[in-house]
Amino acid sequence: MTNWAPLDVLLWCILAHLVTSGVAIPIGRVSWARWPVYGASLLISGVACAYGLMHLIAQSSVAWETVLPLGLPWIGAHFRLDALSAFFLVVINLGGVAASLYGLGYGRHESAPERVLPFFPMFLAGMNLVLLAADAFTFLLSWESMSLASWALVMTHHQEEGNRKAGYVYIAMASFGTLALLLAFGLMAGPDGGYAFATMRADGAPSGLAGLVLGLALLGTGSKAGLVPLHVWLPLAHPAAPSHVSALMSGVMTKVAIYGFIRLAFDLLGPISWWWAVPVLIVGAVTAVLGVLSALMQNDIKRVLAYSTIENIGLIFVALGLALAFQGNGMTAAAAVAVTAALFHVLNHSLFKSLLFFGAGAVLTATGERAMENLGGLLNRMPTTGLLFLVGSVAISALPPLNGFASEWLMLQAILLSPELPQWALKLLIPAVGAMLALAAALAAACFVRAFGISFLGRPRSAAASNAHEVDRISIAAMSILAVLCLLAGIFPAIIIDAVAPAVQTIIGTRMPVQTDIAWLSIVPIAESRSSYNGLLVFIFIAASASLAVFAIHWLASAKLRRAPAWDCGFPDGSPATQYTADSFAQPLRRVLGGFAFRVHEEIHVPLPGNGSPARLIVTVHDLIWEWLYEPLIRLVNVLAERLNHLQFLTIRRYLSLVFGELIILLLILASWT
Amino acid sequence: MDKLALDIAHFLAGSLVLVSLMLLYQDRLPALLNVFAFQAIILALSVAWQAYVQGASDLYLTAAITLSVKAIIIPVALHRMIRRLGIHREVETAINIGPTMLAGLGLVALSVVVILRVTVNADVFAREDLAFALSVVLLGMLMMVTRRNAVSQVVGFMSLENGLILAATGAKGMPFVVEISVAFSVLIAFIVIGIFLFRIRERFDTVDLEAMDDFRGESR
Amino acid sequence: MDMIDTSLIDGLSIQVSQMLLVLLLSPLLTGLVRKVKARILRRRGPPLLQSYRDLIRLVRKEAIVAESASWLFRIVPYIVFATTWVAAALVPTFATGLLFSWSADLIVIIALLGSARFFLALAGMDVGTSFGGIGSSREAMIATLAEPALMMIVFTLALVAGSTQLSTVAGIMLSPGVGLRVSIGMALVALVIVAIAENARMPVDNPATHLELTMVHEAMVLEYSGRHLALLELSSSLKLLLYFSLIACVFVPWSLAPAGAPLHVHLIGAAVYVAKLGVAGILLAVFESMIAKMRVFRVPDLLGAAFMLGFLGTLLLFVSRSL
Amino acid sequence: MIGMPSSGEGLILAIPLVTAVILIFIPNYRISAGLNASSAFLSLLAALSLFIRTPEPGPYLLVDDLNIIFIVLNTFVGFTASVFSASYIAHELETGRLTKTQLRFYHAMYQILLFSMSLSLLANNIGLMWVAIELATLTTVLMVGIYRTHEALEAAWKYFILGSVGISLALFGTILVYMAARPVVGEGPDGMVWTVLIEHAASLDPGLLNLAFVFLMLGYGTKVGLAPLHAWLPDAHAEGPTPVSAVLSGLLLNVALHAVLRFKLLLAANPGAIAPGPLLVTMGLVSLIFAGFMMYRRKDIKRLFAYSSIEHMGIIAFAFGMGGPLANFAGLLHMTMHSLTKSAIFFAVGHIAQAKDTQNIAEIRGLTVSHPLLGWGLVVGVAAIAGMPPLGVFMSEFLVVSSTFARAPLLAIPLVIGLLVAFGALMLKVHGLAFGEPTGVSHPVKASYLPMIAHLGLVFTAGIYLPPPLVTWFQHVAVLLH
Repeated sequence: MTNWAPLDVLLWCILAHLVTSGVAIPIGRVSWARWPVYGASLLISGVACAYGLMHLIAQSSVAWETVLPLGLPWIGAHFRLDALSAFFLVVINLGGVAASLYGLGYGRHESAPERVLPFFPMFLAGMNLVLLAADAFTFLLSWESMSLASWALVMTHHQEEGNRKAGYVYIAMASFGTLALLLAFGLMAGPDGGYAFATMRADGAPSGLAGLVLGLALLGTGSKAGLVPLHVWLPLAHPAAPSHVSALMSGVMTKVAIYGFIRLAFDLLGPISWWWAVPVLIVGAVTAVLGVLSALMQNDIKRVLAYSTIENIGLIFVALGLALAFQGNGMTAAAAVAVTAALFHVLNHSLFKSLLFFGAGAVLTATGERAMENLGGLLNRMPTTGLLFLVGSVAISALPPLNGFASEWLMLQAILLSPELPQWALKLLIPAVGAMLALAAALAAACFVRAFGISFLGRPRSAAASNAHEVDRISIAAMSILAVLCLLAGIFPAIIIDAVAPAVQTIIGTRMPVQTDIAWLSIVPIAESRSSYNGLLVFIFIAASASLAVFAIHWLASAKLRRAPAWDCGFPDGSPATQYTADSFAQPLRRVLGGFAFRVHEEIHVPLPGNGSPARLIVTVHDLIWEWLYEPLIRLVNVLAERLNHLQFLTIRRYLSLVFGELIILLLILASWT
Repeated sequence: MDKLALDIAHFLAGSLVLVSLMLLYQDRLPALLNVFAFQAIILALSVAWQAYVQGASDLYLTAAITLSVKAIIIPVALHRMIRRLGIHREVETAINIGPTMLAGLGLVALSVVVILRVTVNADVFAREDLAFALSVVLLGMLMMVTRRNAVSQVVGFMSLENGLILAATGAKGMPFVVEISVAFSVLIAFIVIGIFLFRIRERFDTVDLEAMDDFRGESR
Repeated sequence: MDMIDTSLIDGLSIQVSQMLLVLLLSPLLTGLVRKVKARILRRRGPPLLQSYRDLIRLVRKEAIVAESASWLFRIVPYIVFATTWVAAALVPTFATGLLFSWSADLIVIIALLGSARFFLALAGMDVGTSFGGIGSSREAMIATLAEPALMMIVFTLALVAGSTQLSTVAGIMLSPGVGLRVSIGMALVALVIVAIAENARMPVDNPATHLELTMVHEAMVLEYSGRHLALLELSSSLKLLLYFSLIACVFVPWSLAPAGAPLHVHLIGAAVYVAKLGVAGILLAVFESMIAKMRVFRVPDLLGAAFMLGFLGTLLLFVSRSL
Repeated sequence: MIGMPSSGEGLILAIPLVTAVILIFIPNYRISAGLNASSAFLSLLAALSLFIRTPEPGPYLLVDDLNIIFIVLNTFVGFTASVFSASYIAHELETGRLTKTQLRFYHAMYQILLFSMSLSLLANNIGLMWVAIELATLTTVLMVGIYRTHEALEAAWKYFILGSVGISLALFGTILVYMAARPVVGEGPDGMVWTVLIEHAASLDPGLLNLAFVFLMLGYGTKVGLAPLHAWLPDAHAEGPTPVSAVLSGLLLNVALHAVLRFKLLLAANPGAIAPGPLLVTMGLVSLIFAGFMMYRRKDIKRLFAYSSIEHMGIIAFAFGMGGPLANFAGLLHMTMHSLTKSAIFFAVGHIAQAKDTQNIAEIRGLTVSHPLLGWGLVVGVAAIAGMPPLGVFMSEFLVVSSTFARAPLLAIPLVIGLLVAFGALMLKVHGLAFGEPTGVSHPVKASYLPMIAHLGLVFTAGIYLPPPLVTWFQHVAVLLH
């Protein structure tokens, strides 16, 4: 074992995934099938994760490469393992481990296991392959295989109309993205077909076309990652899949897309120009704000999570945009901070988003409900799940001392370095982006107060919610692992930053200063006088003061407690329907920000005094991107299809006229040819 | 090949084009069939002349086939058919005869221009022969697309094919000419039989192709 | 070794004394504001120390918890208190040589307050009453809108000071190079607006009201009683004090004792700090008495103004820096 | 005149011809179906023998690098389709859609069709090639109309008329080629022998060649199904027996394409002639985009996939039109993959239509539930034909799109739009067909899944791994094609 190259092991892992997937086809319907399948996935992902981690922390600049006689015949299938791939391998396989573990428990409730089990390992294999691929063909092949496998998973519960629509929109957008990437690679490879990444790296983008390649790469990877306005499929597709698959899609697959963007923009495209940052920053910031704002408007808990993924992807792209801006101006140290922030957030988001989707899955199994309006009071019925979901919510809301804050703090530090940029466009743009980032973070907190508060707190709004039971131990274990990791990454950010450093080094050429040597494990991105943060101390501090307060009060004063009916200003109402709902919680923000983002229209009908009929509030929310971008496109296709469809119903004579007409045209061309 | 032989060949080929234009002009089916038979006779003459000039005896066979099938058998058959169907009065046109004639003249001009432009290096005889043949082909096709009635479309198709035979016989030493003319005769026979069959089996009120494909693929 | 040891001990003692100081001073500050407001309205008002008495009385009472409340409801007060206290302990009040000041910069302090708010908003929703929900949802809106403004303020400060570390900022503000700038003034105004909104003061929220439809902060803590309520009251006092300290530290940092300064400098610093708080408290009371509470949906305009000021401040700084 | 039974190419022609004669006299459909399949298999073996010993080109027949790919592919799909046909026809006989007499006719015609296609591919004489294609057309016309329903007859009639006109135009082109060759090669049969023509290609009259190509392109292009010459194709596919649809899409279109390619080669070898590329590219793009849009409104499942064939013929024409080693390679690969995939889809569709008693898309739902193997086979097939990896079509589309964008970005835009439109249509339909709650009748079918699985397996393998000899072969031909 020891003398095996890590790359070989990883490739064997992928093969093992594929074999598992093949085995799962015949045994898919058997009741015990989830044990071998998820067990194998768990094991394989574990091994892959370990090897990725080993390569990453070995800090070696060695990149393992190999070429297999597959794929494009005269190019072969190139595979390469460098620190960047290794980092993403860790992220993805960590998600794979957690999802497989969760699947062991959650899979029991699956009504159609034969539609999940074969595709689950295939999906994992596809994502791993993307990270290792080192030529355009292998990359796109893996990329699309990943899409195809996840599409099949989205279609698991195909009996529901909504899921079929989700699958369709998903696969169409995936295909669009792949074609965009294909064009990008086509430009990079040139007419002679230099499809190997090594060739592209050596040649760079054709002169003058680098911007076009970047735009295509942004379209291609952005459609998979969920950048606005290419995100429409994401909130449909991610919730449609079984929850552990949703976790993989949201927490992990979007990261593969980010990997794709980094690989193209930072590694293959050659020297970076500062202006590339402009579109990336704008798109990222808009994505962040619109994503979380949409999340606030949702009632389906998994859809809330999906929209929140869009927000986080926006944040990561903002960080990458900053890195482009700095790198384009040769400010490598600042670029290293930005990229570190991006990669850190990649890891963090994969952890807490998987955790949250697992939690949503647990709620779904316990109550059969995804609509928050029918939940409530679950914290009393499912205390462990509730606690873990709360940890995830705090983490994703970027609150200290959990991990979400650490990475967003780094991002803000990178933003604060922007005044040193020479370009005015960037100088003015980046503060605005920073403000949008802050807005997004605050909205995220509001969003998760709402999500957690409505689903887990208050009183049960339905019988299903009041009869909920805690989920099985395996699911809890999977969530607990992620929650602990969230906490650890939050209070020891220095370790993560140092672990990520080789990856940063490979794409930026430099890295952030070593953090683990700094006293007390603080993180100091630039210099101590500028800014520093110590998650551990903050955590200890809070824990100590809270304990002190508990101790002091319980000892020195009263510890007595009495349960009584709720006070509610003296008007307690027995019906749970009088509680604040998800919609009413969002109302203030909807009114303030929804006006221009969603053209929200509220109509209130209050009956006259004496009239006993109920008052009505009618809220219409428009998805403007869908209405202004996609609906016209759909209409256009429909109109063209309708118009052209007449050509199916012509008479033979008219068809002959078409032939005749073409003949005449060609003859005319020939006659006018000199 | 002496000059006279050439002139006769040209005269015959030119007449073919003229008769093609006459075909376009007809507004009654019986007259159309008669003109077509006339065209077939001219073609047979032309083929026979080529056979004589080129000394290619197999072309006589082609001439004979043309004469027997196109000038006699098929016109007679079609005559009987239109009488049985009672559609002998009028040719149903998609575009009026006037514009069609103009279009036909345009097509002749087009073929002349095309041939003159593309065959700068070819010998004169081939060029002129080709120009006539192309004109006949195009006029035949024009007939097919401007007539609604199946019988006149068949006539159009046969006239198109006459152009092909003209071209083939004009191309000196071309093999398979006889085979080709046989193949085409079979094709035409198929078409004629097809029209008969459809009428008998499906009881179309007319042999108007438009009425026949009211189904046209998919119900809409 | 000695040097390090003494500085460590110095830092620790300053840190501990600041923690105690803010804890002790904050009820007094609240009391002062109440008193001054009452006097302006020609009432006698409660005694200055009434806040302390209230707290002690509350702590001694038994806590009543609604039947539908979960365990979260009972631990939220401690979390809110702890995070607010930690945040308040990290803002330089009378000295910059805090031992743990480098464990958090301005952004972290803001985020710590965000944590407190997050949990408080959850607590508001826990019992399952309609008023709690109102409070939480409005709080979420106000906080959301305050955040971009705060970010712009941080940006302005970071532009001037090249740092977000409060001790560094204070140090640079003291240096003669900074001078008087319009940007800093704008940032100050913006920060004051944000502080008013964040602390649920007039005109955004009325801390004294229990009129159901207008309350925000009070609605969230409506179900609390006894020691829990005491902790929450104390936390909001601490938060007010924190914002005052923050404004004082950044905009009027005079007399802040630098690290390693002798004891008397620290004492002077403390005295001046108390004086600053007093002035600020009186100003707040006067301001609150002069204006009426605005409708909830006017608040976005106010915070929008704060954001605009912050953004303008940044822009103007760019202009002045490039000249 | 043709038979040279000792050699491989002779056998390829002789086997189906002899079998056809025998089949006419066999009343038992089981025996005749078996004979049909085994004869097709023998043809495949004969075709494979060409790899071992490539015969010298004669005056009539020719085996070269270009057509051997076509021949092997043709005999292979001809064989698998005959296996599929055996189970398909059995069902048709049971349900009474076909009578035993019709079956005898059907089997004989099947062999004649194989014969004529092989002849056209093997022909070294452009006249012979023309005759063979005409024969193939007439045969398929008869097969398309075999159900004798109103719709089937109408489709056959449409096919027949349009095909006849097309074939006439092709003949005119052929005559023109001969006339261009006559001054150089001399009078007589040599002027139609392809090997002679290509040898003297550079000195042929370029003007006549140009004119000839216009006619040949329109004539054989009609057979290829390029828009706007495509009109016969959807109906012929939809109304005939499904094995015939599979053969039409998988083979006959290729045969016509082969003819077009031969003449493209001739033009490319002549320095004075117009490059045929732009014409192919334009017609390819028009077909692609047009067919893509047409698929959205399709109600008949077989017609849907017929339009998809038009789309793919468009892509192939585009690739060959672009030229260059990459695009030509992609074109050849795409053609191969399309044949295999599309026939696999038709195998699935044939059984599906039998199982559900309808070809109406709206009445077929939830196939993956009611008929898992057929349903998933269809899904995989459609994914493949839509260009999803890891299936073979993806590789060729990858090469076409990427190489086009690097060379002529503006051309790549309509190409990509067309691909997307078509993809969207196919996926839309397959979502309805394969998923959801099954509705309507659902008969059990005694299907032979082997041909479908074999094809999809090959397509899958090719998407990941192309054997080096095949690659070398394709590359060689790609260079030949310029």
